Amino acid sequence: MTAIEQAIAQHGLTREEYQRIVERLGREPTLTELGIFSVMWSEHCSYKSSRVHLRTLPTTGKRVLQGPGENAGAVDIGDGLAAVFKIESHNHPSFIEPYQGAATGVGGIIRDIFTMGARPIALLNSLRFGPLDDPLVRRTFAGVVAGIAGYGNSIGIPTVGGEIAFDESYTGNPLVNVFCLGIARADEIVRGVASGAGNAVYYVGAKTGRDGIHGATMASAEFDERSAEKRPAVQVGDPFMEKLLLEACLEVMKTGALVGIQDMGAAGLTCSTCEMGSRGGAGVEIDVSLVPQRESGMTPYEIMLSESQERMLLVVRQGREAEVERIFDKWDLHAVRIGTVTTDGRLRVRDHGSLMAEIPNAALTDEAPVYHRPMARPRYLDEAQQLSLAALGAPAPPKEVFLRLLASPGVASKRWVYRQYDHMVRTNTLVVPGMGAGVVRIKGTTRALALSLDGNGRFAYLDPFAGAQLAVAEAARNVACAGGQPIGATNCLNFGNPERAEIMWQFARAVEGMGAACRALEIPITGGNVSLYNETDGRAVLPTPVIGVVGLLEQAEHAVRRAFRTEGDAIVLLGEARAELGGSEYVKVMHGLVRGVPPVLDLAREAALQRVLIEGASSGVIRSAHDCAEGGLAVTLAECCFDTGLGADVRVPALEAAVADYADVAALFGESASRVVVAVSAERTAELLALAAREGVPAEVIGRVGGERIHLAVSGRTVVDERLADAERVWSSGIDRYFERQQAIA
Amino acid sequence: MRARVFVTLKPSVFDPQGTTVADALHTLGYAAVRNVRQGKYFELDIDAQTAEDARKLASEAADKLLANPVIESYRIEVGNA
Amino acid sequence: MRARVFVTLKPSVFDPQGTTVADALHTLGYAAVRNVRQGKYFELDIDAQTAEDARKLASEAADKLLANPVIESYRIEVGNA
Amino acid sequence: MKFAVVVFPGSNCDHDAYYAVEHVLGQEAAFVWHKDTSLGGADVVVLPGGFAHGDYLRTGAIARFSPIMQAVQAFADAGGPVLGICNGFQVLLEAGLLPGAMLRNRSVKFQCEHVFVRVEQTHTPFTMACRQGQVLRIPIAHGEGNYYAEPAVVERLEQNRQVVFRYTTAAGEVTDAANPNGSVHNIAGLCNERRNVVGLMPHPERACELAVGSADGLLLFDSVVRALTQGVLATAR
Ligand SMILES: Nc1ncnc2c1ncn2[C@@H]1O[C@H](COP(=O)(O)OP(=O)(O)O)[C@@H](O)[C@H]1O
Ligand SMILES: [Mg+2]
Repeated sequence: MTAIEQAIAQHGLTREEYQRIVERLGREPTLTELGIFSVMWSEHCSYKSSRVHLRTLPTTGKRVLQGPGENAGAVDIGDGLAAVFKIESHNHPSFIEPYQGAATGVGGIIRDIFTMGARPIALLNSLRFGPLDDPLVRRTFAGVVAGIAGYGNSIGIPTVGGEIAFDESYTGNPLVNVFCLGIARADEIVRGVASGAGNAVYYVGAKTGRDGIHGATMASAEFDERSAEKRPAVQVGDPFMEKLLLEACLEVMKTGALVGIQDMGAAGLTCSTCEMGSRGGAGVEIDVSLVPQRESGMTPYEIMLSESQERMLLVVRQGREAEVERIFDKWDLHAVRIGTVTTDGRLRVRDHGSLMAEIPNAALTDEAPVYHRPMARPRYLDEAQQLSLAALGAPAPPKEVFLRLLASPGVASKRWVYRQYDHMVRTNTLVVPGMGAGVVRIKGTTRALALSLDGNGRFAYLDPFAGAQLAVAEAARNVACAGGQPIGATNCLNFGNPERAEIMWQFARAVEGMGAACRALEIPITGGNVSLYNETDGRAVLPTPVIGVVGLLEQAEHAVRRAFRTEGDAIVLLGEARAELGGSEYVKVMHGLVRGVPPVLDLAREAALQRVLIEGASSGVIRSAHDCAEGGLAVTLAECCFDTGLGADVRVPALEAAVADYADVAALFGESASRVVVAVSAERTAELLALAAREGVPAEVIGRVGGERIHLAVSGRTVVDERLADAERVWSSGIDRYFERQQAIA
Repeated sequence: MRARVFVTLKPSVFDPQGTTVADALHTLGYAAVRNVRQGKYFELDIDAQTAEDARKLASEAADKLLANPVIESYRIEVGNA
Repeated sequence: MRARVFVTLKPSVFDPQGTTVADALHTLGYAAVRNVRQGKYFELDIDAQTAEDARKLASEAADKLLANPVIESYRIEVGNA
Repeated sequence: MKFAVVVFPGSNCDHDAYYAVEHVLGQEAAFVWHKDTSLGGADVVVLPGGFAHGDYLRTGAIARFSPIMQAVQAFADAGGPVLGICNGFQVLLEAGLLPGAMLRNRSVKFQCEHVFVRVEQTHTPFTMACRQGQVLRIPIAHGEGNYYAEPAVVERLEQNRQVVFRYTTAAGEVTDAANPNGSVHNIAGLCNERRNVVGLMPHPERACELAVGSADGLLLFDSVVRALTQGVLATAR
């Protein structure tokens, strides 16, 4: 390999991409320029494999104030306010260093939100790990949770919800997706633009170090010699600095002195300068020697590519500089002018005046490569979709299955996790973790927002299109259970290596499914994140599309929780089951398999169900609501009983299964979609049934709330009859039991 | 035997705690403090015959538990408790 | 000059972190570890002419800020950075 | 009645305290920046929860040097009512306005959950609206709330009846299981000898409305309003 070829390879670029750079510049790039192109044209920043697919998503709607393309999306929530939200992945950093990886992920998503002029008010996260009996997984798990807690708690943003699942495929590649939502005045949303020639470009926040400069982007012989000491350092989060930045930036934004602002996340200074310039149709010129530096001897290349955390880039209106500096000073932050907005649409980087890079912004952003990567239906599918119940042998007794499922970490109580998260700070949290979708009220209004993240890697593995649809439906259903009208969504797409046609097929099908579901349910997608290359030793994680849905409650006091509240209430099942065990928790926990086809989803029925839930919440007829997901109806009923300790006596609707032995299993533990368990007072039961009938949603009284036992019968036969306290103990300790002796060290 | 384990962030890794302590010291008037790094310190009382054994055990403990090799390094001193 | 400040909980004070570390080490099979105490460790780079000056400054910093006398005590070592 | 809510860099329950006072209690609240030197004529001072200076060295260790703390000290010396909540309590300990110190929770983890505390003393400005022995349901949210003082100090606190709140069961029993963090004598909150400075780890400002789970915390704020209007306390303006 020639030196040039080597440099190209080390920067993760292809020869064709390099050729495009040369053509676009009309010359060979300098080393700094090569570094800049390599990060902006990386998968992470350019979305080069995913972009053609993401374009097909529905992103508009009457409430959408900001769709994809900015630091976060925004929807109108009335009262002149906007909900600003986004999800972000930090999978790879969290595997390398769980605590800091997860913490800096939280830091990044919070910056994306306050950058838009919104005060962050809620965090959620979606996590995937290998099985907890592996001590290394436990360490990763404990570290990630502590990292999320450490960062979010310290800043004072409540973590109000999330989801966690476990599967062997995540052992060497955990998924850490973090979501943040903030509130802004709709007419005061700030964008990441640079415009107005002569306006000052400011840098504020932590000093720049050699953090996170990717090894693959270290180029040239000269670089290699010194590379040992320059090994990319793991980023360490500084939540205190971020808290100061948050308060100071929001204060600065109120002055109107800002033209635009963007955080320096992935690709740091490079990404923020060229993206802001590109959005504003302007150029940006900076001198890296003015950038505050933590380490000595940093090159322009390193400064441009550093991913040090807690840094922001601002464009300040001419003449307002002193005002802005004063506010940052108050917070002990020192805003430094590092450059100027120009008219020529170029990113110009100087070092003590001498020109190190000059690139048209568009070449780095809009004109970055876009690929239509080859796709092929995976060969594993035909076999994996076959679930032969007969081959599984006779099922275990329902009671045993019931307890095994309650104890399985995927189903078990997540209290061990969310107890570490401050979920009450800001005194807005109406529905706390463990009680359904997180619900936060919006002070100064009557409203509240319900938030849920959902995804099911098993379903997506068995059918990516259906899996993504089911994820959208579940997230929206959870929000509707709480009484929220879904008004917007964000998504995080976690997949393997897109250069493999089978992975690309999974990805494309998942995006299609997600788009179709969002269109049918009328939920626009306002942004998201794509995380590819989630593989270890050539084995990809389960394809995992995660959806975050934001729902609006007009009246905060109508928020519905999942727990039964009143002895004697009728238990009503909304929706209908089929004998569907494909991809279920049952098949995984009891047989160690991910097989079959995911449950069928009828989007029109799903929409009707959600209308019933939302209306039932606002009219007060629904006292509690909980959707049937992992573990099916039996687990759902148990979860409704926990917390308040009210038991239930239920006649579970019987089903017919292809293998007669499995009829009870399917009825109790099958995961048919679009089903919700609600409680309703005796007096208002008819009203609820009438409401359901009007929407064409099957509804049936299946039992009563009360007693100290959970008693389930099918066709008059008792199949489960447990003391609630015993069942709850099993469920409560499902995760704790792995940590009783071994504790993480902070 | 007593093993003392000092765990510090590697020099290239950002140390927000040390930075904050340094800022506080400057505010208190200690301008002569140029830089502060904060680390962890462990005292392990070990049943061991020789200092060598104690050191070996302590360094295993550091590798496995006390230090995170991705961002931290450690140093061990052994003596009598 | 570099001053190294070790801050430890006083012997009479229960140390939850040290206890947790000891438990974890026992779980990992290190029965020979009898007791663990966890403390803090600071490296202060100080502009000072003499080791004495550096020590004096460090101990002022420790008294005022680095250690809480209600629960902690400290020890200082001074050397060249 | 005017409440000053002191804002340290890293305070994050400042807005919650403000909201509780201004919007739930219906009294006047004002933020006071830690670099200020005046409390602006406040009748009550609240040091809110959060992570002042990131809690990087020790909770409250750096905050106690903030300029405003001299004013808080003077206000307390003059008998003015001061309430330290969570991190604010930790600052009061570090500043020596209250005795003792905080250790890491014995779980070595941050814990956020509702707990029960029993009101041990109604003879303070922040508990006079409570019943002696009343059990309040209030959330905690801290990683370092394991209160410690030397045995002789604890003895003296008990004798002087300075232990204001203790972690108990819902029924008001002092048990180890009801102690969320390992605090000595299940201490959740205490006052100074003069009884005008109160600190506690639980967050009463998070328990001022049933909508967010409990309104028991409002009693503390009601108390101080009553104390001031009844002239039980000298105001310290
Ligand atoms: N899965 C997705 N669905 C919809 N939009 C997406 C998705 N992934 C990324 N986007 C959008 O693409 C844009 C580019 O993302 P960006 O914010 O640059 O990513 P990052 O924050 O990871 O650097 C954003 O507006 C983002 O919302
Ligand atoms: Mg971004």
